[in-house]
Amino acid sequence: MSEPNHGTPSTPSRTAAHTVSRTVRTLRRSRTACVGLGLVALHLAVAVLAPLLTSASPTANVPDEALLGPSGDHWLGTDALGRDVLTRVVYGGQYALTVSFAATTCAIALGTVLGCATALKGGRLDGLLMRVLDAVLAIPPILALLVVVTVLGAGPAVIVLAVTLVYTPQVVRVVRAAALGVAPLDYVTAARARGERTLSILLREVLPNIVHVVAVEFAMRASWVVLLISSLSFLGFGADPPTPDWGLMISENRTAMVVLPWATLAPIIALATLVVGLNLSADGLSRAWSVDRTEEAS
Amino acid sequence: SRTGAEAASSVPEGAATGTPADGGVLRIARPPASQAETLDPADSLSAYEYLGALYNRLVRMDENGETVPDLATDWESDDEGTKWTFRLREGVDFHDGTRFTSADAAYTLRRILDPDLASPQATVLTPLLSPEGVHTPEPGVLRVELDTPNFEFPALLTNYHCYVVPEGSGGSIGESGIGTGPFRLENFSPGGRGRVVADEGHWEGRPVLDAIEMFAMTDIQARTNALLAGQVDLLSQTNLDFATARVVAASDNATIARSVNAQWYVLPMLTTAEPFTDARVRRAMKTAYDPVHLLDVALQGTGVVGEDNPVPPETPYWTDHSLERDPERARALLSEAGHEGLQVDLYTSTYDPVFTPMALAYRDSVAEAGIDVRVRNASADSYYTQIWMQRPLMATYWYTGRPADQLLNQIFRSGSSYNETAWSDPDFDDLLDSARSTADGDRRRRLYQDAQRLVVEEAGAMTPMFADRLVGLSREVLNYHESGFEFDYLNIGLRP
Amino acid sequence: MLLYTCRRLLSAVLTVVLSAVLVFAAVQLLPGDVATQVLGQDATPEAVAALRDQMDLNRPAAVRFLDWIAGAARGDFGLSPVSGEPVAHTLWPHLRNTVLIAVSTIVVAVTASVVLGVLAGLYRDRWPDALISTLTLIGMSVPEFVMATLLVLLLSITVPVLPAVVLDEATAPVADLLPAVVLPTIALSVVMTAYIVRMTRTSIIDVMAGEFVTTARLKGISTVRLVVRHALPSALLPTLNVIAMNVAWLVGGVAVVENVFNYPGIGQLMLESVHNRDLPVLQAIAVISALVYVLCNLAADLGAMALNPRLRTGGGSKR
Amino acid sequence: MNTEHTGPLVRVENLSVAYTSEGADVPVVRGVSFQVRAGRTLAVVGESGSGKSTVAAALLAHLRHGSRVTSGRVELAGQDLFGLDPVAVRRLRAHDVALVGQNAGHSLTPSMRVGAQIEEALLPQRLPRHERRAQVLDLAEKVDLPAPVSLLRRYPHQLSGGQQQRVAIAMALAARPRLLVLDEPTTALDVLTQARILDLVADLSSELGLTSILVSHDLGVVSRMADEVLVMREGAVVEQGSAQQVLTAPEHPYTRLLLASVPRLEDRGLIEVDQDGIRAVRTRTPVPEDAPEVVSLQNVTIDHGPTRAVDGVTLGLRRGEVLALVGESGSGKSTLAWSLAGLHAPSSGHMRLQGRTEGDLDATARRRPLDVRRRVQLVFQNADTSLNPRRAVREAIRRPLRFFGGLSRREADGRVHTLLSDVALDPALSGRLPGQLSGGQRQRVGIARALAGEPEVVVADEVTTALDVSVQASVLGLLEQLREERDLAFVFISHDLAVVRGIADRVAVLRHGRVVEEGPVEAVFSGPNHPYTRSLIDAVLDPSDAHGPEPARTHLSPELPSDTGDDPVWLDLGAGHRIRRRGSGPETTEAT
Ligand SMILES: Nc1ncnc2c1ncn2[C@@H]1O[C@H](COP(=O)(O)OP(=O)(O)OP(=O)(O)O)[C@@H](O)[C@H]1O
Ligand SMILES: Nc1ncnc2c1ncn2[C@@H]1O[C@H](COP(=O)(O)OP(=O)(O)OP(=O)(O)O)[C@@H](O)[C@H]1O
Ligand SMILES: [Mg+2]
Ligand SMILES: [Mg+2]
Repeated sequence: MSEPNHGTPSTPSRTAAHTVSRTVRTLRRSRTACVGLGLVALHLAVAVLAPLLTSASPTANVPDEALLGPSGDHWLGTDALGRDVLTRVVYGGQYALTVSFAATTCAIALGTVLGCATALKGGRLDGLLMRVLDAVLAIPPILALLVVVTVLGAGPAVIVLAVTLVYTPQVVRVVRAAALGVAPLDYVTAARARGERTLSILLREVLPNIVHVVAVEFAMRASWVVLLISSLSFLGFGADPPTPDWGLMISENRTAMVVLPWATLAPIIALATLVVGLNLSADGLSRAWSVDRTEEAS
Repeated sequence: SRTGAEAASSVPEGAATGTPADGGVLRIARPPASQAETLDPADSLSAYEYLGALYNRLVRMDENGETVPDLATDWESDDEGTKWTFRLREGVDFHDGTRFTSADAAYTLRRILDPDLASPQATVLTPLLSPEGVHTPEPGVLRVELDTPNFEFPALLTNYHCYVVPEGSGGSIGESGIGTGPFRLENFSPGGRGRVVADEGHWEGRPVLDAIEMFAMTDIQARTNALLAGQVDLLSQTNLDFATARVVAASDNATIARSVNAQWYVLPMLTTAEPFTDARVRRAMKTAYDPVHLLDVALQGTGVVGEDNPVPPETPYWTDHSLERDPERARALLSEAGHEGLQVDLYTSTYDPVFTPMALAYRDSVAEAGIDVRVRNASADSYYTQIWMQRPLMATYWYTGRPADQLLNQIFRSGSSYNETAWSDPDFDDLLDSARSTADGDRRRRLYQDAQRLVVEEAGAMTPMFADRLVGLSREVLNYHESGFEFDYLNIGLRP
Repeated sequence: MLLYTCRRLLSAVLTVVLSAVLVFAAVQLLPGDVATQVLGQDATPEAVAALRDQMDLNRPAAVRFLDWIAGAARGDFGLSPVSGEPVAHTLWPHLRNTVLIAVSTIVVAVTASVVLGVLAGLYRDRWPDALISTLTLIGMSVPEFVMATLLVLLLSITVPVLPAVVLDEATAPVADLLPAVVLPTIALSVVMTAYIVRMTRTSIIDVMAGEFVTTARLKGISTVRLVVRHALPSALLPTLNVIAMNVAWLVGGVAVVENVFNYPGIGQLMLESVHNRDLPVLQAIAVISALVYVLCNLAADLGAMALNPRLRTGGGSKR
Repeated sequence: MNTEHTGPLVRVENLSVAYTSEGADVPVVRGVSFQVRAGRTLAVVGESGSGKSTVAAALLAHLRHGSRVTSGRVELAGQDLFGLDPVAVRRLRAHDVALVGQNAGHSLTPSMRVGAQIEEALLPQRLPRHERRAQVLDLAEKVDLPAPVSLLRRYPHQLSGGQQQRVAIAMALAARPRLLVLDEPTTALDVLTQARILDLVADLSSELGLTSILVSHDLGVVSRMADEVLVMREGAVVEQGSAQQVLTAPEHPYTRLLLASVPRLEDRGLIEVDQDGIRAVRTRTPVPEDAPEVVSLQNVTIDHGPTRAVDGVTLGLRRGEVLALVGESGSGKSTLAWSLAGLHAPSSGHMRLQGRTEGDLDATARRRPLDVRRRVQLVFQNADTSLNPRRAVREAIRRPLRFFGGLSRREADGRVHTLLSDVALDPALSGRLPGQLSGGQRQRVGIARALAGEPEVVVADEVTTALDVSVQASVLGLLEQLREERDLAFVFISHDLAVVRGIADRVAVLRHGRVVEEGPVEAVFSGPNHPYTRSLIDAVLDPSDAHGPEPARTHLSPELPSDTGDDPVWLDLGAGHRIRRRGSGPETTEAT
């Protein structure tokens, strides 16, 4: 006896490719995701293409051109050292993006592995790990960051390390919760009844079903990392001058905000749009992937 | 478009003068030096802004660099320059009512010489004076017998560590602040706020103001905001960067007082640290950069070029000796020393807004000589404990207004506690010794100039520029006159 | 239920102790010797040795830790080597001041965000939702130091109605500090509200779409009653944790804002102590923050219990 | 409301509802029209997703978020419901129509006491407080809630499912509505509770003279309750008429198919339904007398922490035999199944796998030898969660092939195709994700995955509960066929006795973790029985039974024979049929 066929699409040859294309389709339909990913892509493009977009140097001091207002030569004017503000903002994305991408990737990777493992293993290991992570979480991040940065000295690598240290426990929590949601499901039970090893269960059954959580977490986390790193730069623990970093630019120029608004506003806007982009992407991704049954299951 | 040099003229030259209102309270925002700061003038952590209000010295330095009377009315030395006699002002009382006598002056001097106190001024005075050499023949006369002749001795007493404190007050002066100055202490907390009130019986007459309140603020932006918002009237020890100065000058509440050549900026190379142990490297670092570029970038022209000589131009002992800028020569020197393509870290901080621009301009300037400078930002709060005299290369500044002898002895003499480059050259020390003991003014000047030449050629300090200090103050403030560390506490006042 | 509370308390204490261990260990790694720090560059080696001795630095770390934690439990955090005073003397006033900002921020942010979140959830996909969502997105995207700087520019310098910085010391009476609390509170509230609003909105939407709310709605009761009695208790459950996390974040987030306003709170003390290597103060701050964090989570759990009778009455669930 | 209205109380005309997805309208309900006269009960039946709930909600002027009425009108006593302003809608819901939802566990607000929730429905009547309280108590008594005073002070989670549903009914009655809409009011309940709730609703309807609309997919329930029946399929009405006519002489082929697919207690085997809805009962091949035992359970006790879920169960399973485990919710059926599959170790007793090589089943899966693991396989109840949504069908089946059989990828892919055809699935589906399959297809994939290990014993835990009747019939047919072809032994768990009768060879009835009766399927269904088994059998509703307050019983059981055996615990009736004696266990009857 045959069953009603609910108008399912033609058999795709490659499921992975299909998943990707379906995701792309879903994302394309969501305006939020489009705007968000668009903004992030724009920032990426600008950062990568910076040398092509502007011929000026982001670090050269030109005393004759200090403190100029916006003009044809300098669209957003120059700062106190005669550097073109627009050029610095354009190059500023390089630092912000590389450091926060690296830091986020480390935190997410470590957090995902730990989170999944502890969720699946459970028992005493889980209890111990969660207790330690709780203790780490209880220490204010800014304090931990300051201590790490003072111990090891500021520098991109140290900042990546510090941010990883501070954010991994939070990622572990999120991933663990997601994995715990998946762990009792019947397909995981089936794998356990087959007697599969934990690692194999993790890679085959759990991880593919929480990638969306991880991806959303990544976008979300990245936006916080961008903000955190700018705060560090602002407090003087981040990029060294003359690195064109947004947080540093804001802190360098904020005193002169009244007479030179663009030198401060431009990096603020750049920073805010990147964070907005990341946030919207996170929103869009989570909406696109929140397994909306009405649409998925016929 | 307007260039930076033109823009410089948009900052006012000096503070407003006029007849102030009687009384009033002046509010000052100051950087908190440390939790450990004290009111003891001899201490290395003294709270500078309070000192001038609370104390007097025997002699002080006027705006032209001349030594003039304060608590001492006149002074003279014997022909060798070893026996000095100071006649003291009569009828002066300390804030606690006790009379000022030569015993207090002698106590002050002996205290500075006390090795346990480790006063920074001790390193200047100890070579020429021992406690036994201080005599009080009568209450109104102080006699000082120097171990070695020194015709500049009174000038050395103009230093802010030499404020006179009452006899026997050593244990309590750090909190009590009892002196003979125009203001009495009302309260003070280290690194926090404090208040001084007019001393009605001050020997020079009552000051114009009723009181001065001081507030400590770490962040320079916070200080500026407080001024712009009208919460304070004056930013002390705060040299505003040019852009901020324009903001302040443009505001309705506040303006800028410009104090010409008030400080010099230095990039000290620690001569005990690699690679600066090698004189050729130091020479290369000096010839490689163009001070004019630094002046333009960091100060927008509000200052003059320093030529690696910290003695301010046009002052009595100044020499115009300078090194030629020559990047090729610098490159050659470096390869000779085996440091081709030298890479160094240059530390700066937001402690002073000029540090970083200066460091960046230096970095630009020496690139041509193949020197790769990495500018490293350090925290402002611990800059002078973690970086200064610890790192091979950093940015710092000194206030002008010290006599050449004090300056050269304190900052360049072997073993001096403020010798920030740890430079040690016996020839230089000999030159200073002979200068001090030379009675003939012209000869003495030549000796000091020879010493400066050595500083320019050999020492570890790069002195690219002298800067005007841009002091932010309220438009209400009248008669703000500044010299060295202090301003004129007696006459400053508020608009009626 | 009682058992649960006890176990929860025990685990809270354990967490605090564990973070104290972590902090103590980390702080030992800080470079720069406190003794040299305090005595200055010119200190003689003997003096340094004497001070180290006086500060107990020569004893094994484990012993010092035990001593210290025992003291901390009694509220005695030792002496600050920098100011020479008991740590508690500096700590409590600063803590009090931060609590002042924190409490007002929490009150403002939580009220605002619950109201806005509910509105956005109810008017889902319509203009109030779009407006609120846009505003919160901006709130989330502008770092708090920028927010603080802009506020000063606007409300202290351009239109001088509020103080730009705090001139008072940590020990000033609360009444004197109150005007200075406003701007930091606004700056922090904006950021905090943004996060909570989004959570509340999502969870309101979830709950409002749920069966029991539909059932209640079909009873014909008023919207206010529907939201307050039926939807909110369940919708606030997931929000509680976000609020708790945010309160814990405040302790850190406040550092930057306090820096901008020169506000004499725990954040400023923290920055200062990091610079001065004032380790006892740092440790004390870390432990207090950990305590706050743990208490927040505890409060969230208790709140969840109040909102969710399933937790309160224990068991009874049918899987 | 206009009371002098004459004519049908409910009139739905050409109602169409659609929701917008990807900018396009997706119709959910298409041109539905019907009328209900006052005092009558209309049942709406149809498979899952056919739009029944949508229609039901429309009678309360309610639409799901995102959907809208595209045409037609809904009238209650002559009033157009979708033309009302919000205040009037509230009044309508407060006074005229009330809904009882499918799952009372989900439809009661978890944070409010149940008394307060009932009381809330009385608010619009603006009674003084004490009168309101009295009415609440009155209602609670009316719906037979035990110890109402204390019970009303409890929270929903502190009530059993049946009690929750009673509260929901009380809440609906509080408003004294003219129309009661019941959306699958008993689907989430077990048979015994279902019977009691249906009795209650029937009594109250006649007592209060209510008009009701009953949504259900269970034709047994419909035949028990309805005067008229409306059959829906894919949003449209396919047939409508009096209950008698639709249930006994259906006209539309779909209705016939639906009716024919319902398993009945009197079927002595599985049914096969052809395109026209003609049902044929397949004759069962009996298990050979000498079939060897494959699994034996000795005194198995399983605990979940402090709760004892299974208590001293002794059972045996022979090759090619289907052993059904029945019992109400929470009786320990799943727990036993999980232990067999090695997911939960028993706390005492022995479970052994017999056959060519013997193996202990006391250990958890990871401690069992690979061969033992392979020979016992589990099929899950919920097809939704039993397949990894991110892995294609091919991968799901290939994994056990490679894991147990050590096949290469190429060989495994070949086997996947054979297995798919074995479970009557098009091998072309192998590239699909589970989300792209229907529920029945997914369940077949789950079965194929269990077969991949070439098992001897398959543990099937409520594998058809979540499926529509027609799909259920086909899946059952598949299981039967596999049993015959492969000589498989099945542990078949179900609470639907009609299904059990069709597929099982032997039945074990569980209650509170103990076996109360065990025997060949014929013997158990013809009696005599343990009283608990009896009540389970009696509660089964049959769609072909006439409509009435008391369902007719065609096979009343004989009384238990008098005590003759010498076993103090078991009453042995021969041929493996044994019944636990009264008093030998906790025999408390549960209030629902
Ligand atoms: N937002 C939506 N609004 C309306 N209908 C929706 C929406 N999303 C999905 N649907 C679809 O509407 C159809 C009808 O749903 P409805 O709940 O009325 O069916 P049903 O017959 O009650 O099914 P069941 O027996 O499973 O309860 C389903 O196919 C459902 O998936
Ligand atoms: N993981 C668990 N932890 C604690 N108790 C459990 C657990 N699983 C089941 N139980 C309890 O064990 C008993 C038997 O549960 P089981 O799931 O085996 O019943 P069931 O007969 O399968 O019921 P249903 O028909 O509802 O599926 C119940 O009282 C249940 O509450
Ligand atoms: Mg339904
Ligand atoms: Mg079960």
